[in-house]
Amino acid sequence: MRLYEYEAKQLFNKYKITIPGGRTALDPGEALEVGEEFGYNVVLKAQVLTGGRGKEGGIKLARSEGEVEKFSEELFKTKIKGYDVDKILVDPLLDIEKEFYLGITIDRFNYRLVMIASAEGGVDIEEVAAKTPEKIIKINFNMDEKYYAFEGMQLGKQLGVESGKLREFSGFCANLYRLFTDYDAKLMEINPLVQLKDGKFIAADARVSLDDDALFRHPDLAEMGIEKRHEEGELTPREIQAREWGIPYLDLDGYIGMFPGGAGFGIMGNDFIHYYGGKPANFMDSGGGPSPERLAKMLILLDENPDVKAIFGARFGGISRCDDFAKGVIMFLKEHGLSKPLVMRMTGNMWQEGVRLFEEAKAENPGLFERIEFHGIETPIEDIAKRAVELAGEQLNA
Amino acid sequence: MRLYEYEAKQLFNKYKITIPGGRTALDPGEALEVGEEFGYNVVLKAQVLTGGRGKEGGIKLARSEGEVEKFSEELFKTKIKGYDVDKILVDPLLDIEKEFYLGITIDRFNYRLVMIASAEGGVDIEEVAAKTPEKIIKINFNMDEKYYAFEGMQLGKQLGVESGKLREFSGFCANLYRLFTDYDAKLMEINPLVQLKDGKFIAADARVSLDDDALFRHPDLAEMGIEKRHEEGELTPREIQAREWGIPYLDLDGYIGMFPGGAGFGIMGNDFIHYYGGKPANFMDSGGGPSPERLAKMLILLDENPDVKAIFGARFGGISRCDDFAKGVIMFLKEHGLSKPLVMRMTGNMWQEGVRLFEEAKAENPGLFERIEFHGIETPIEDIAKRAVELAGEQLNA
Amino acid sequence: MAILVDKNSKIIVQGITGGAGSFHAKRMIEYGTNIVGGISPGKGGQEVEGKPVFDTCAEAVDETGADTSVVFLSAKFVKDAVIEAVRAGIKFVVVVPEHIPIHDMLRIRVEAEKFGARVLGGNTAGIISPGQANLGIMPDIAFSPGRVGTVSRSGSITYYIADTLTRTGYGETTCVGLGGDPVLGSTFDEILELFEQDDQTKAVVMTGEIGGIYEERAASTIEKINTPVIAMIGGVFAPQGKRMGHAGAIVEGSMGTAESKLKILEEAGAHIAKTFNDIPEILGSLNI
Amino acid sequence: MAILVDKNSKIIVQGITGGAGSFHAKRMIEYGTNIVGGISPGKGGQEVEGKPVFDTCAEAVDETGADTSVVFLSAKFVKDAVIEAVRAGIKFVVVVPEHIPIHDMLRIRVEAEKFGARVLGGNTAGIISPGQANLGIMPDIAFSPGRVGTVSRSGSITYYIADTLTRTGYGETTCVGLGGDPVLGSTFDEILELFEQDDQTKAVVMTGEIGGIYEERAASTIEKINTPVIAMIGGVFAPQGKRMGHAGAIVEGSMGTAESKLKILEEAGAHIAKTFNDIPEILGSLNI
Repeated sequence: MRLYEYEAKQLFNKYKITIPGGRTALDPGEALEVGEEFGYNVVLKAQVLTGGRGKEGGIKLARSEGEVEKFSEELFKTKIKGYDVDKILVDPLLDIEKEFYLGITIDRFNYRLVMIASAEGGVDIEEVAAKTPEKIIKINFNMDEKYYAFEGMQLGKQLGVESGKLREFSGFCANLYRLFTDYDAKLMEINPLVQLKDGKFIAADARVSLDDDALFRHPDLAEMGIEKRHEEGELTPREIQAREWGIPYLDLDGYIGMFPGGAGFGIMGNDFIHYYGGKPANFMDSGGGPSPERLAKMLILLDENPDVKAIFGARFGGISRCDDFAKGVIMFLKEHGLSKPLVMRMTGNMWQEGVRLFEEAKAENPGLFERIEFHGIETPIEDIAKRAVELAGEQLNA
Repeated sequence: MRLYEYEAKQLFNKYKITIPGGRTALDPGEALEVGEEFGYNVVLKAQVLTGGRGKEGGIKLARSEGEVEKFSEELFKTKIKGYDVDKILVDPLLDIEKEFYLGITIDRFNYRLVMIASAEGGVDIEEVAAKTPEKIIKINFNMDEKYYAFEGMQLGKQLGVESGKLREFSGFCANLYRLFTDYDAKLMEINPLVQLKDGKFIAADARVSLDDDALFRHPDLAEMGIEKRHEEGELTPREIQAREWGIPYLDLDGYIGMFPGGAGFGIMGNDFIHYYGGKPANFMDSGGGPSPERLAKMLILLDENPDVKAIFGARFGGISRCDDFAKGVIMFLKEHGLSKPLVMRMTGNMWQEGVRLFEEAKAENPGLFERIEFHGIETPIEDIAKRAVELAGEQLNA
Repeated sequence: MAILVDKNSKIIVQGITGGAGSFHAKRMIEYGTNIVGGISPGKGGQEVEGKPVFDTCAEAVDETGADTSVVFLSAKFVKDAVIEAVRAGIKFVVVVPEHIPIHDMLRIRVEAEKFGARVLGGNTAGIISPGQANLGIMPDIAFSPGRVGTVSRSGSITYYIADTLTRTGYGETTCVGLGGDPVLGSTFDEILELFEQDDQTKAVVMTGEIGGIYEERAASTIEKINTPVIAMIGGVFAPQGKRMGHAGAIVEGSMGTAESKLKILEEAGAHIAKTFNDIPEILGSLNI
Repeated sequence: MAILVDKNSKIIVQGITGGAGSFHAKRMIEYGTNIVGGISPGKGGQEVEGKPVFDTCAEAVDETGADTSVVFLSAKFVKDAVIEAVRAGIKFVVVVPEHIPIHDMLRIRVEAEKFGARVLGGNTAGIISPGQANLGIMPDIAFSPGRVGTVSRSGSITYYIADTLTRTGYGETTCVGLGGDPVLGSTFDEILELFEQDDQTKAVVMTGEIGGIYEERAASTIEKINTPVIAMIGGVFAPQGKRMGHAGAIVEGSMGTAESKLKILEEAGAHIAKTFNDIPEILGSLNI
């Protein structure tokens, strides 16, 4: 979960990581109020959950009352990579001597935490890393290792921090490291970490991503007003509906409704449709062991999408059981009804039971099943994909 | 630093280690008040900084108002291994199902923490360890290791804790371990750790010793009313004086004043005096690099002791410099004067300067030095010890 | 032969008294997997599917000689459970639950290394050595004993590939699900090395997808080993996903697209399959 | 020859800009000890006694090739300083300050072991290889190059023994002060093993005292090694001290009296000295 800059700075403040100390504004009037506090020498920063905000015009320096008003009005009208600007952070301008980059992240391959720093701060750090890798300094930590002050001093030394300021710099690193481990962070970046003319260090910017799967350990975040959230930009109405139902779903620009089991085959099944000349209308992940209700909702998303011409269904019962799958399909057929052709394959755990449920329901009401082509393990999944492309083609040409 | 039981229980309470929940009393009246709260079914426990309190009559069960009054009056008059009883802890009687022993201490040889437990609680655990070592269970921890709940469960299992109570027992161990590491403890013991008839675990007793050298990390102890203290029993007036002056000093029953440098030679020098037929009047440790003022005070302690017939002095300047040593002796001679014969040896760091200072002072006032026999590196320390025994003998026989 | 689990593995189920634990314990036992007991702290002494339940792993290891564990617990209990297992002497732990906190996985891996143990998952469908042992949630129907190994991050992909290998008569030695969580206990390269040491595994099918970091890192292992590797990567037509900020890019390199992953793997000597049906064709062309 | 330090040791002083650090740096240099620099975070670039001051150990190791350190800092800074040193590649650290928190010493020892480093102290007078290097606070006057090693918990005892060995012409290879704190970075047995490996050390004088736990543990090493060991224990006439509760007794065994320590050491083959003067007599009887 990515935090807004102002939220990240709240956490920084809690961990004694110095921040500029501005406030957020919800409209230009509030921005003017905050601006006045700092003598109208401020930076106005759009609070959006995406990087590259600066290049998109999301950060403005204002040096007069007029500029604060004008720029904040502009910002609230801007859209940054699809995100509306609902809030801006108004920070005082800093008396900058030098800018550094400081970050911590996880090295997933070596199972370590990595602290990353560069004396080239305030610029595109990836470019620095690509062109002059020697300007990037890394320190690795095992999860069971403490952070010691000397490590930050060594880092500061390599960055060219003057001797008399090494302790302070190291303290800064220590606090960031402690914050990272205490809050199950995935990423923390300060770019730039500013050294002021008076020698002090201050986090001019703040980027923090926490591990969604560990939020249960941090109930205090909610107390701080930092709520669990999703990170996408603008959603389609169907994506919003899917999220409300708790279904990972993404609209694509094709016409074959994808109803596969499992995230892995969700991605690969879409490739298959392309290989056979079709275009998927969506990504969808049923998650582990979905309930019949949830499966029914997944089918509703596809059936109600006017772009969808045919539906590709696949279920290999693992943790998800075929009987539950069959129940979900039957529930959908009974309560909603199927308006598109559906070709599907079902096998795996409890497949016999799934087949039995289908047969019972069909015996009871054959009409429900008239648009369904049903296959078991004997048919390769590629054939199902081909057939879905065929069925959709028939509809498109009809 | 050993804590009083009631202080240890304060810490336990802070760490969610269940305690009986009684209160302390400063006189029998207060004991009656607390006793009333618990229906006069209480245990009265003398708060003294020594073990084996029970055998000395420092713990009484009282089951009526009369008994609370009578026993608490008795307790306040008792002396336990030289300690006055100024305070008693009045705890409610517990509904005991089973008693365990649980402790944590440091294995100094293997550089680990050790958790120790036994199903034989409430008894002399050293006797259990000696006679039936198989009844003592130990778990080792490296300093960089976390405590995991399963460790406490394994321990509980070995102690015969029923399955349904293992989680609670493990939580108990976890809290104790966390307290131990958070507070730089040297020793924590709960004997007995009581399992109540309703299955809950409770620390009926509490023994905690913290590392004096780490108290600077725990300013909150003072806020809790737990002040730094010394642990000795009754002190002689001279020992009290020495403590006020910050000098490690112990009265012995001999007649040779011991003024050696360093704790190591302090102990061995006393042996030497014995080997040559004398008896030391004291132990004394000058500590590392004592100031002249402190050295002068050390000599005052010896000179003013009427039992001391002669003084044995030794200084091998290491971190303590001979010039400082000489200054201290001269300060003593000038400001106080020496009434006993003193034989001493001085060598080591800055010995030339020390000798020069002595010679200057002697040239100025030879009378000051008339009872001093002074030696340098050329004389073995054994000869100094022999001479001190001789000199004391002369005085004793005079 | 097989890797990691076979008919001699002595397996415990951590969380055996829970819903998923008991359901899959039954399935695993029915398959013939040598489940010797289960763990459920506080429920020691009970039985599930005729197998003894223990309070602690140490007891289970003492009394059954268990060497392998499969975990069915809520994500938040997984860290302690795995560390308990490896400290008790378990050498292979299969972590089925998903959404394990990342910091927990890092610590799990560090602890497992200390004790010389291997961890699979989290969010894995498990591992199966057909005809010998099935650990996790994989459906038996797809699998048959044979001569090709598979390793994939995804359970469903594993089923389809095994299904294909079974249908075309190759069968499988062992099918390994690495798991779908962002940080995994084992990686492609490690599993490939194990297959290399298994005489009966004549080829390995490795399936990855966009977004992960582990596929590229397998390239140097593919170059090194003799066993032929058939590689599939899902997401050729998927839009580029998000990545973990600049620091992530610096540490992990730029996030591979399906194409770049396929290129790296092909250059390392892997044979590329596009659909499952390509796999038996490639195996045939390699005379396997 | 010598153990642990000699004329080739490259030594840094941690805390060189402090009062004790600079005073003893000067003394050590005057003795001929190969001090190559000092550490004082925030004071990098300065000089003390003509030696460069660095902000970090890593720099000092890089620029001077330092392999040894002597620490003159307040007790509360010692843990970080020692861990910095060993992580920077320093292999031997002498901790002069006293009153190091016990938990810090435990962690120091664990870290030092991880990095293959040895720590002496805290509360040690240091170590001297006469004529080659003097690390710590020991007075030069007592020492002369020779053929007997010494190891003691106490600085003052070390001086007296060296004084005796010097006066009687034996001289010393290396004199080691283990330190007076309750938990020590190195123990008697470890130092005895080092002396055993030193050809020039013909005998070792080991001095302990009541109250410690390390003397008894040296017995098995004394049995094992060929170098004769002369043992002295102080406190034969001292009253029994206090011990660390029941748990302490269970872990450490009952606290040895001087007599019991002497008995154990004598049974292990040590020659017992009562006074310093006994030492040359015993050496003579051993034809050393």
